[in-house]
Amino acid sequence: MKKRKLVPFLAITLVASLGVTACSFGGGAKDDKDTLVIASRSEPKELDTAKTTDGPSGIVTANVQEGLYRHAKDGKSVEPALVDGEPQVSADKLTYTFKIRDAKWSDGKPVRAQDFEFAWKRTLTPETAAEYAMILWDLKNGRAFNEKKTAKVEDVGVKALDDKTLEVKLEKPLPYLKNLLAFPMYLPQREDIVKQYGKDFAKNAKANVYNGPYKLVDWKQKQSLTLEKNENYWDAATVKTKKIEIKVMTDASAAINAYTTGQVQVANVGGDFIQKYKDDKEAVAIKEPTSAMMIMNQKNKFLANTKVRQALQLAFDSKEYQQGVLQDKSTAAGGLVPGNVKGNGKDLEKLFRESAPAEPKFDVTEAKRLLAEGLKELGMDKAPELELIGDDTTSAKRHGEYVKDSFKKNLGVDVKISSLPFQQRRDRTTNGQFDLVAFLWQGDYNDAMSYLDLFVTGGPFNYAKWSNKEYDALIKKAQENKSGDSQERLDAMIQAEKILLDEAVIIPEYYRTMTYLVKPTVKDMVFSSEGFGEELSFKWVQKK
Amino acid sequence: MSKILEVRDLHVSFHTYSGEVKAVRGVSFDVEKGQTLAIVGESGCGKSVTSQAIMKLILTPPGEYKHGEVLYNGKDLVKMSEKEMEQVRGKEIAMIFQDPMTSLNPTMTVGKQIMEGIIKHQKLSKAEAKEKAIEMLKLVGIPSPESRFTQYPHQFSGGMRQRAMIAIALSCNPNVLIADEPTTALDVTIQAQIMDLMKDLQERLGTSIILITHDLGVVAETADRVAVMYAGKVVESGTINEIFAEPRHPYTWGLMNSMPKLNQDRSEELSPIPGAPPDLLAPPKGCAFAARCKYAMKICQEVDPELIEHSKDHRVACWLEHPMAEAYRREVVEGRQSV
Amino acid sequence: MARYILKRFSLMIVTLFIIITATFFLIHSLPGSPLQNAEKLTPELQAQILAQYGLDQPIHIQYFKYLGGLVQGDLGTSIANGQSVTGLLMNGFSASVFIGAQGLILGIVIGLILGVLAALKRNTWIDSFATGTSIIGVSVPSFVLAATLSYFIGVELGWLPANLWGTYEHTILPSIALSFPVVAQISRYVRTEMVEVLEQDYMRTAKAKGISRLAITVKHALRNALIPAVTVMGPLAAGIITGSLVVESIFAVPGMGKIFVDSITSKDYTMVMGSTIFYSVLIISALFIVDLLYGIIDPRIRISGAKE
Amino acid sequence: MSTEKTYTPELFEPIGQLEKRAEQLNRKQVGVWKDAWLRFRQNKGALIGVALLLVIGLLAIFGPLMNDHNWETQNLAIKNQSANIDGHYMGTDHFGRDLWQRVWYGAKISLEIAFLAVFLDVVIGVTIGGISGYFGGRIDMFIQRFIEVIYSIPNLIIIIMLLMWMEPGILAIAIAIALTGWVPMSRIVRAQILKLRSQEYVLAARTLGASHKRILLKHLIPNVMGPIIIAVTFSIPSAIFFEAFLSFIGLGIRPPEASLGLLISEGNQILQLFPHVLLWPALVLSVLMLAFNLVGDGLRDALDPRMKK
Repeated sequence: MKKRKLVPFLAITLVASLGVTACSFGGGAKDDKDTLVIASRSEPKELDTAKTTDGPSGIVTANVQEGLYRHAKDGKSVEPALVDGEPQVSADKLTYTFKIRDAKWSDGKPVRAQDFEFAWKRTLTPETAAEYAMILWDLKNGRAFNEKKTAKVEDVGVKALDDKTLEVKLEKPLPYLKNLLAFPMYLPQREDIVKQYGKDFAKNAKANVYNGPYKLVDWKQKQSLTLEKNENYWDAATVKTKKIEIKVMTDASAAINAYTTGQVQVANVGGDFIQKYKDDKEAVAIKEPTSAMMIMNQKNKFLANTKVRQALQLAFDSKEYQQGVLQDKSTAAGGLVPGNVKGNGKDLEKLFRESAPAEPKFDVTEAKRLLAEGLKELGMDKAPELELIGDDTTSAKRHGEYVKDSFKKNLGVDVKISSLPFQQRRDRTTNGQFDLVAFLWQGDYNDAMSYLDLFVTGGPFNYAKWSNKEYDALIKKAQENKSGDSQERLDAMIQAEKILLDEAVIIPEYYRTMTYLVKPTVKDMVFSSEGFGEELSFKWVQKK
Repeated sequence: MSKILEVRDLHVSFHTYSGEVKAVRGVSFDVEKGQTLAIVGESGCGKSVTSQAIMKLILTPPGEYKHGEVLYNGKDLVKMSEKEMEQVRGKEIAMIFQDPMTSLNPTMTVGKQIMEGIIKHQKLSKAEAKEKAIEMLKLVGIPSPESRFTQYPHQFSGGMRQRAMIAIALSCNPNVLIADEPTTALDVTIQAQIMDLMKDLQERLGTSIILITHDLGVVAETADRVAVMYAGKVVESGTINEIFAEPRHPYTWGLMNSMPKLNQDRSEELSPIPGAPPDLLAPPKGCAFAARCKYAMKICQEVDPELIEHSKDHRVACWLEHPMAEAYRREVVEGRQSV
Repeated sequence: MARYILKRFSLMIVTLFIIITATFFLIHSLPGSPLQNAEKLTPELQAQILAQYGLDQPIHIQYFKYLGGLVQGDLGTSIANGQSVTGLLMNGFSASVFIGAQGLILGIVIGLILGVLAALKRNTWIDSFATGTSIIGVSVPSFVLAATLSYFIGVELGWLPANLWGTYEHTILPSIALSFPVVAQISRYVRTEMVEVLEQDYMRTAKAKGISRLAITVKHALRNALIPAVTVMGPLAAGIITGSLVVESIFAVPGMGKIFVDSITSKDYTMVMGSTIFYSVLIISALFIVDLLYGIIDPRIRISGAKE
Repeated sequence: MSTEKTYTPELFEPIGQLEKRAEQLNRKQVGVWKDAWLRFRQNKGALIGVALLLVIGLLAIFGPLMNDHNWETQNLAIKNQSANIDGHYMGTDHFGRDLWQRVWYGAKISLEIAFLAVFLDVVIGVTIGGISGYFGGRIDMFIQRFIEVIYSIPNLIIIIMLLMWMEPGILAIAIAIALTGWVPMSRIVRAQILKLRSQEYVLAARTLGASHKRILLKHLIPNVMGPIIIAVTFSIPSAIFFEAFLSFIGLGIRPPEASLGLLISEGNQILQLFPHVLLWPALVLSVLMLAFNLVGDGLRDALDPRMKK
């Protein structure tokens, strides 16, 4: 006789499904003094420091690895890390010799100069396909090797003279070399480990070794990462907090809810929560080296007219946009280069904007006049509809909504918004299939040049397809800097930006600022505004 | 002979979207021990409701017991609680339903369905109950009962299912068996088998039977007494001989005429009763049959006739029985006989 | 029985094969490139990376290679982050399946109880309550419900974690949010069916045997009322998958939903294929299980494939 | 004869059979549709549903005429107002746009999408279900396998891909919803037709040499109308729901346009700060769904008495 029972069947299903997942609960995150829990907007994409490009990965790598220099406790400058004392610099400022301090990897082996040489050359090797390899192009023959041109791997300007001495040769003098050396692509890697894990290198916590203040002990995809204090770290005495947990939370309200209920102690404030929390006493604003703008496609006959572009530039109220739509601590922009980016002129610490202030401009009357003139020049009676393409994120959509309404209200120009998935938006931007495109640019290194060289004739990111001989000449002059006079270099850049703005190649919008919430119990959490996105450093952090 | 079941002035109504349907409007009858009472009538006359009302199987709501009592061995079932009724149902009074297709649970083996009542009322263990159930299957004439025991109703034929129903009903030796049109849904040959089986079992077990049917042929063969129902009322009741030999209500006449007789001429047609029963949402003021009655008088439309005792057992509810209609009645009876 | 299962199983494989083929060519025909940061890449580098994932080959070669890998149980690596697709799926799977299964079971149990009570106590306050619940359950969008639950119970009242993942408590609110539409559907179906079953002749038979009301309800009515309710379970299980997408995002559950949508919009081919196969297998198995359950509950349906 | 009443002799005059009147007394034979209407009219919930639908429908059409604002003009100076000031009956949203206007405009768009999607559902579903059920055999077999495949692909993937191809708008979203929504409709039609196909009047029509088309149109379709109507009333709320879902995950209607789903999605982002922006569209959406469900229930009870509660 067959027994047919429904209830036991369901019960077994339930028990089985519970059993499958029961092991996935590793116990709750207790709010203890030794563990700091932070919320991250997204999951690290790539922890192989040769290939990493995203902010969340940067946060992890900056805390589990260390290079010659690291971001200092003040969050602005860099300080020596694995470098022992000041490097020897050649007279032409093209050759540096670094001494490496005594330090160990998490498996106990010493950090050697060869680890640097291996890592940098690996990043430049074309087969590695490192997306950010161009950060290393300033090394002698770096670009030529990376682009499979003339140079061979042994020509690249990095060499371990012995275990403790690293010689670095440059293409041109770099006033900001130390900043550059704090970047993930300049971190050391162990050849034996990379070879051992091959394809799986850095794909999980076990598949790498660490030389930073912390080591990665667990990585649950799309869920969390656990860092533990690295006892082998050369400065381990400074490290106070034993464990850091990074929880991945893509939803803005999820992060805030987790913060307010105390499940995490540090969270990024996203979306509309910024209105509620920007002036909170637990809020920390971090200026990013990011400039937001709209680019006008000059292949469009209408937008090729300078007066039309000037009219559009004047019809966008970046102050109102910042206050009314963004509502965060970002700064309304009047120029291209963000306020926290260095000019690297005579005074190395002086910021670019301090030498070249650019106030946001908004003038509807003037804009209308310019538009009318421009239309007359073009022989048109009415402005055509313009297509604004942007990402399909909430903030990009809101940007579109605001622009559409502004141009309609202020100029009577119709705008069609196309919100596209990231890839599609990018393809259409690259192929010039747009009239207006919302564009965010984050510098690759802390110098105004990282922004200004975008718009040279034929530049890969010159989406405006704008071409100006004078501008090109100024940028070339600054880049080559033949005289070696850094002030002259800065002046050329200031002049170039002025041309860019006067010609209305871009409509400046804002310089981005991130806001974090940090519980008062968390002390000495360091936020650095350099590098890829905001970086958090846990080296000095303490929980009360 | 003693009465085992007495129904007294039973009123049952149903509340529907359209209003109150008075399905049973004052029914009274008795059942004697070991005897068979047949309740006859057209469909919708309230006979099924009456039978279910005895066992309190009417769902309330939408149903409602308005008035009256059902006395089983002197105890009023209408006043009993559900818990007390559970001890009556199946054990004291059992029931067989019209459609064996739908009256058996399709998702439970036949054996289990028989065992259920046995376990409940006879307090037997599962193994004993199974034995008893197989015995019951054997008793009702189902071949190879052991293998049939574990089968589902859809694996049974119609006649087999009705046998199984009877097995369920008789499994706890009830004193009264209500059979609600037990053969209607079956083939003619099977009908006879089932009726024979019931008669046979009645003799062996001494059960009283209430047989609900519209088939006077079946009644003639099995019943001791007959109650004819129309529109929620008993219009005539009496012993089988009285009803068949001397029917007194025009409706009973109608029923008789619509039944083929052995001695009937082939040329003679069956004469069905014209028209349809009244709407019980709003029963007529007078006699419910008046509109269809060939012999209706003015009063029939005005006043509802009461049940009049014609002889000791024979009662009729018709104005023709009234002394003032004496002359007309005679005329009618003569007319009928001359036809 | 074994033959039936075998037949169903081979049909499932064929279905799956068609789905894989269709999805593969569809996703590859979408405009755009799967590279994440192509903006800053030179054309040489782009070609290099594409070659690494074999995306430079003709589409039919890619297709056969993919099938080849699939046969060996290899779903490839995600183009977005180079992780193994199987690993990523298994990671998201446990969380999604947990809240999904818990939500489904919770929904079915509560839905059953509500539906049965409503049918038994027709036209009483219990019935009104159950009907009200089910109407609200189908009328209020799950995302509104999820956001409200997270905010009020999680943040304002602080009874349960507002979101995140880690302990068992974290699974409760997402499961409740997911269970709501299930409660609504099941209770509706069960109530309607129960009402109908209660009016069936065999219920009267059972009652006439003198069996108690509870036993009648449990032994006779419930099983029969469940048959139609089982049919909606397939679609309900599929619906939970859709629902989980929003719920997972609101409660920051590290599940499958987000992976899935992201992979399609970012054209992460291998990830799309992986999650499509995964979801399809889930749905197909759900339908299969429903069919089996059907046979278990209703003996009239012989599992020989002759059902119609 | 205890209660001897007095009756006058004329009461006992025979009047004979009143057969004709007896026929008249019979309840009137009511047509299927009329009967359904009668039953529907008795259903309080369904009537409330109809009333709610009327109210929302009228507001979606005439609501925008009831104040001096429009759905798209921004005014950042008065953003996120929850109070009814200056004719902003429902307050304003994060761009200072009038919520009253946006909610009714959004309701209109949502309804348009839903009706369009369900229309497509019916066209595709009835055609395929009809062909499948009517011809049976190999064709049926093939179509059913096809449906099985469609049913087993997560519908999201089809929809997302479609929306990446087409410009997202009312038509694209309606097509996306209908693309997977027709399956239940076709099943209903097929099941009904299979049932009816074997019935005698179809057989009769066939013997009389009626063409396939004629049989389908004249005999079968009218008979499956009931189940289709019921399915439609349940498909509309689920289409509204699905549109809302798509908009919520950012794949539906694009701002600054509005649909109920989009408004809810926008409101959800500022739920903790300005709950009214979520409240109003969520309320309208819920009431709309409620109304359709109530009407659907009522219609089902009315047209399909078997399902009657």
